Amino acid sequence: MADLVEIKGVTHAYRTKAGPLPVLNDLTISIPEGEFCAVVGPSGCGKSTLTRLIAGLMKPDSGEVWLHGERVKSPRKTVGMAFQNPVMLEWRTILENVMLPLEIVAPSMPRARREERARQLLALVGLSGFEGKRPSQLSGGMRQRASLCRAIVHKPEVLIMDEPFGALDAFTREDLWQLMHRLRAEEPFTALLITHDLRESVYLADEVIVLSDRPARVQYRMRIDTPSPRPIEMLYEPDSVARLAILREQIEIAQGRSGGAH
Amino acid sequence: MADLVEIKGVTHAYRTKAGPLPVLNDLTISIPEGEFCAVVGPSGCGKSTLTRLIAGLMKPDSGEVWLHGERVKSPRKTVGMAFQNPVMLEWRTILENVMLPLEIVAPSMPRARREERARQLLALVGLSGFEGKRPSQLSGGMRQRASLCRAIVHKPEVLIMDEPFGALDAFTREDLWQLMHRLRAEEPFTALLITHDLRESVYLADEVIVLSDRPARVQYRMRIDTPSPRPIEMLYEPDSVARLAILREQIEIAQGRSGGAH
Amino acid sequence: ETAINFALDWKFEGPAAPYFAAIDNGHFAAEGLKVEIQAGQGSLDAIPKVATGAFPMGFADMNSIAKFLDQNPGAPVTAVMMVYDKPPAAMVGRKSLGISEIKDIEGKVLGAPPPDGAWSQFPVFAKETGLDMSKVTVEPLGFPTREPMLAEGKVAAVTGFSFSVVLNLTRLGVAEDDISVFTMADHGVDYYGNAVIVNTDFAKANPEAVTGFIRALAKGWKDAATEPEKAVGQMISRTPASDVALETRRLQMALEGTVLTDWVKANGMGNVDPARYARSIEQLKEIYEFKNAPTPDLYFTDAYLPTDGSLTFE
Amino acid sequence: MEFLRKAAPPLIAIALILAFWEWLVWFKGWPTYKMAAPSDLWPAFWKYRTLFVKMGWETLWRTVVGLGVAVVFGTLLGMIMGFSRLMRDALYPVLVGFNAIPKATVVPVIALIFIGQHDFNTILIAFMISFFPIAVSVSIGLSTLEPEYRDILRALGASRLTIFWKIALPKTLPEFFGALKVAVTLAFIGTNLMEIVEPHGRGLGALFDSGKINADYPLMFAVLFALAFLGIVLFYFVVLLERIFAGWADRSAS
Amino acid sequence: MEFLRKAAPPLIAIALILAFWEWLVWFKGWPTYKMAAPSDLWPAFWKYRTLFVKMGWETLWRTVVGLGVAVVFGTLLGMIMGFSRLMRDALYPVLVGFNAIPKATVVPVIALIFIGQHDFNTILIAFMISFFPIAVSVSIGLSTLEPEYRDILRALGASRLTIFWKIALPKTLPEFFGALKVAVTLAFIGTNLMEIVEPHGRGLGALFDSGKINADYPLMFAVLFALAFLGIVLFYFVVLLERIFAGWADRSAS
Ligand SMILES: Nc1ncnc2c1ncn2[C@@H]1O[C@H](COP(=O)(O)OP(=O)(O)OP(=O)(O)O)[C@@H](O)[C@H]1O
Ligand SMILES: Nc1ncnc2c1ncn2[C@@H]1O[C@H](COP(=O)(O)OP(=O)(O)OP(=O)(O)O)[C@@H](O)[C@H]1O
Ligand SMILES: [Mg+2]
Ligand SMILES: [Mg+2]
Repeated sequence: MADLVEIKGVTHAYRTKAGPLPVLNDLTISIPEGEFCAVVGPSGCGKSTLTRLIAGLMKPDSGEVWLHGERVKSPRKTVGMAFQNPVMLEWRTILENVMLPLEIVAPSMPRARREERARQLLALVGLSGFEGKRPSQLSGGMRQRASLCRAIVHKPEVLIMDEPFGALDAFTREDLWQLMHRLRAEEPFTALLITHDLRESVYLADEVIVLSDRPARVQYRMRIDTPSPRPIEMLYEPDSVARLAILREQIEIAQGRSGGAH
Repeated sequence: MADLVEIKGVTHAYRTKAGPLPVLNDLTISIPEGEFCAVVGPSGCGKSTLTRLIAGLMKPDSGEVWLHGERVKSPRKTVGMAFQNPVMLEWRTILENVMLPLEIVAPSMPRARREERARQLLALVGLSGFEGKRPSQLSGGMRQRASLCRAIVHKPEVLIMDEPFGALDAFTREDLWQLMHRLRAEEPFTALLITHDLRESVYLADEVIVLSDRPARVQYRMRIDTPSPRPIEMLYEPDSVARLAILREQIEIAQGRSGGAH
Repeated sequence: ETAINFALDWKFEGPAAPYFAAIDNGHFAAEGLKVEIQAGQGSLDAIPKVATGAFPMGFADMNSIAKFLDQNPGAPVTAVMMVYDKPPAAMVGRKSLGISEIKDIEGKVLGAPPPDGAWSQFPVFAKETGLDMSKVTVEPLGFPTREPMLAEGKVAAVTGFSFSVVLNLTRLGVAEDDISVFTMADHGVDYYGNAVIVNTDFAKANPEAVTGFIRALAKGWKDAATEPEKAVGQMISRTPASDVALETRRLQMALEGTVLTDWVKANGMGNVDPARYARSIEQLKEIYEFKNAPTPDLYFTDAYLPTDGSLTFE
Repeated sequence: MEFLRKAAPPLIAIALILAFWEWLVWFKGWPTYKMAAPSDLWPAFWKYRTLFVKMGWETLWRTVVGLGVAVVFGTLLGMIMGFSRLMRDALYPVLVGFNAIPKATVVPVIALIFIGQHDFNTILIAFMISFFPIAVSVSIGLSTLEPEYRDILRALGASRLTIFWKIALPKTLPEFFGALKVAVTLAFIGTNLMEIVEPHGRGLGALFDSGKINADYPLMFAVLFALAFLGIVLFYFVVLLERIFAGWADRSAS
Repeated sequence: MEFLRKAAPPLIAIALILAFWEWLVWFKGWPTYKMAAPSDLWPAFWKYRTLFVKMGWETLWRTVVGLGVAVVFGTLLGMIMGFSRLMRDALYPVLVGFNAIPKATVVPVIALIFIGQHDFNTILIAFMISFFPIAVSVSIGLSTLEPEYRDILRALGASRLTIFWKIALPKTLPEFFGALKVAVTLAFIGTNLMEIVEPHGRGLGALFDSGKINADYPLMFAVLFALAFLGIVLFYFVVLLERIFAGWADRSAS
């Protein structure tokens, strides 16, 4: 059987005033069902573009994106997205924000059941008691947690996250990493995570993919077979430290610098 | 001789509608000339308050702040500040932004000399060629570098930094860490750095201070004697990994959680 | 029953009382007319309203009709009943400011609102009275400031309708015997004043209605002449914040100086004196450059005037 | 108590201004036809109190209806300009020009075209004078909508209409209310303009006019006061609506 | 080329509107005294071209002077309200009320108080009608100044005045220009209001009036066009100033 997400030889360029800007170059990635894939790469290499292609928000110039055995041509209900900016709708309460995808995807579901589902997820991420609050009354970390709930409330087949923890402080970030593992245990999903933080990728992913600078190709893959959930101490183990050092080196190559100290 | 920065038994509370909110509780810290001190602590414990007290932007309820043997009662020209938000003046070019403190502190200095000084600093942080650009044309990391230049352009005796790297991605952050060491080598300064990132504190500071939760007291101190400049690989050495584990535990105690995994 | 929307030249002031007298005393109803009166904003305001056909009838200045028909040849509008036989256009000065004679304005300041009807006739007035306009300083000013400026002595005289200016001046505390009025009609200006106008298409279709309207309105004027206070009272019920005494005075001044002239007493109201009418068109040429040759017959017609003697005053 | 604390500064300011005005008129010895003092106004208010209520209501309802039309039309126009850059480029200068034509000159033209339809004319002017800020703010609100907001729903396959209702419209509400605060005053001014320039005997403008005809200067000033008062009421009514429907945008509270 | 691409949409839009208007007048068979068609206007423009230039200039300079006064006064008032919360609470409702008084009613009063001083009166009305948005925007700009911005300079011991000049003032420029775009149109309307309601024979308003007196309807419509044109010119002049002095705030470029 084919993998859940398949990106086959995707090439894409933006049409800008200064001429076409090639962003993705014959990119091939596939993620089996239930796996967690992290993508790292230099800033501006095309990572966000990749997420938009998978979500069907854009069409690639050439190559194909397949989701669950179907070719992606337009947005589909089976995807959940979370961005670096949690993009909460400020005029809705947290609960209403989390319920939003259900209103689109399952308009016939009774409101009580939608609410139940949203409350249950909010409890899972430790936001019980904040359901009725407005996003502006929550801290950045809390908003991001709510945004993750919104991304998975409609049980998407794939969860796409574009630097969801980028703007958070180190402690909150680690909290949310642990939350990701707990969520995977509660309701398994397939995930693609874009990140700048190598520790994040090592702690969370089953496979880490390093992209080259623009136009992005796959430059390096690393499998991490430690089963989920993982203890946060894992990051301080020699094994992880070694992995981090390798990824660092790969990133520096991707960024076009010589490896090693400078 | 007394230390350059001396905070002696400082206690402070904010007057809020709901009554006084004690923030600092009999805090005593001193930083010898030329030393780099990092302060970590739970969110909202009073770290930013501390920086405002040292800068003379606020007066403590009780206790004293001394700078270079003089009691601080109002803002003084010998302090440089950098915030999490680089707070660039968008209507000025990068060069003009960096020159701003000189306009206040040394109004009689000829413009040519101010410019020379600013250019020289910008070159040091790798921003040559960007002097005439507007802040909005630069990336977050570049803006933060310029903000650091602005904080030290008037050769302050003390550099106070409140989470200056908080909003940056991991790679840029590490770049700037290395830059800090280079700056110290070029023009030595005394520094107080507020941070949420333990690795940052270990890599940069000669002394790391962990504050307790609000009202903040000093809960733990750690000296790090590795001489500056330090290679970034230092962070992956077992010594640093051990230090990080200790600091982690202290922070968790400060946050009121039990130490260890959860 | 024919409905007639009537476009007045001005607001509901004393001289408008006869319309309301005619309504409330049943004169229009007797002619089978249902009349509604609309306020206007100047002597020429009603002309386009009637020409477009939105109002079948209205009240406007003769000179303005001539100009309008010259600019818009063939527009379906004409005057059918002269009311202001002796237009109230005047120069009003103050004796205490040295204006006892017309000539006294030479060397002094004359205040004139540019869109004022009286001011537009001034060149003819000056010519007929031999004024040397090069010696008169003209100060353009706005209507609301005209009388206050004269009251404060900032100008020595102003142009305007005699009854408005005099009444406003006395309101501002100027003694009535200090005011000198020089009505242009008394000094060689032959212009006619405001007349009832009709949309000619409407008039052709409803000639009896027009005649009936004229007859009823004349009755209204007669009622107003005999019982001015009652007529004003009937008008005031439509503009609650008005002052009965003031408006009655205004109506009386209009009656005495403008409507019930000797010629009207002799010949009845509504018609024009052909010789004077011809002269007035000649005078108009002096202040207005006609695009086409003037056609006085198109500006006024007596075809709709009732011939049953209802226009005569005894 | 809380309310008192909030209401005190403006009330004191108004009292001070009135006192200064009274003093100025007294000091300069101005007659009422030049400038009436506040103390001259009470008799006028009292004498015409029923008229003030009646005329005030006339002015009010036409203003509100005109504003309502402006809201609908302005929002539609704003949507067109907000969603299409071409339409924005094309229509913006036209609207600026239209807006720059003093409505005092348009009033007679309108009155001529729709003769005798006073309610309609008045409402039309109130509408014409007030739709511009609404259209501009809605178009800016929509055109500056961050793509991420749209993408949340787009990624789920939502239709354009759904996106408009669930995201674009509520997101634009704060800008919309900002413009509405300007528009309500403009509509009010428009109503009065019609009432004064093209008198039809209704509304506070007509009361002002009759004060003018009768040289009743205290009445004229009293009407100006009534207008200011009504203007304040209308404005703060919109502020109230804003609190209710776009209160979430008020950061000062959180 | 670039310019052409930018100018095309509004020009085409204007052409379409004119064409529709011409068609409408033709189709309805309206006489010029009801509604003049665009084609009727050229003769009027040509015949009175010197008057248009002269009167246009009269209107223009009074508008600009009035706006200048509004800028100075509005900025000062905005500073007072921006720096003091008490003053803001006290003055805001007063200003709202003042702003809601239709200026058409204020014109005669002003003309009475400053009798005969036409330039002064006209400028005063242009000023009174346009200072409000400037004061409000400056006060909002100043009161929402982030404390960090102030602290950069405060930490160096800079004086309040220095902070105002180096930080608060430039930071408020974008809001200021936003308001100026509204104010310039208002000032223009104010000038014309004075010229029309209180005629003193100067400016485009007077030309409109003389068209009215002489039943020259094409001239009246031509003046409306000239007003719209001048309004557009003034508006885009402010846009130009904004580009120059607050261009840094335009994110769309970067
Ligand atoms: N709509 C667009 N039109 C033109 N160029 C674009 C567009 N969106 C992105 N780009 C450019 O394409 C390149 C890749 O953009 P993308 O956002 O995918 O990068 P990224 O890897 O997500 O970067 P980052 O790490 O900074 O988020 C960048 O150089 C960007 O400037
Ligand atoms: N001006 C103020 N008035 C009242 N309370 C304040 C004020 N400034 C800060 N506080 C409160 O004082 C406490 C300490 O604030 P401070 O900003 O010093 O914390 P911090 O340690 O810098 O937090 P963070 O890590 O989130 O930046 C917080 O609870 C905050 O809500
Ligand atoms: Mg990205
Ligand atoms: Mg802080």
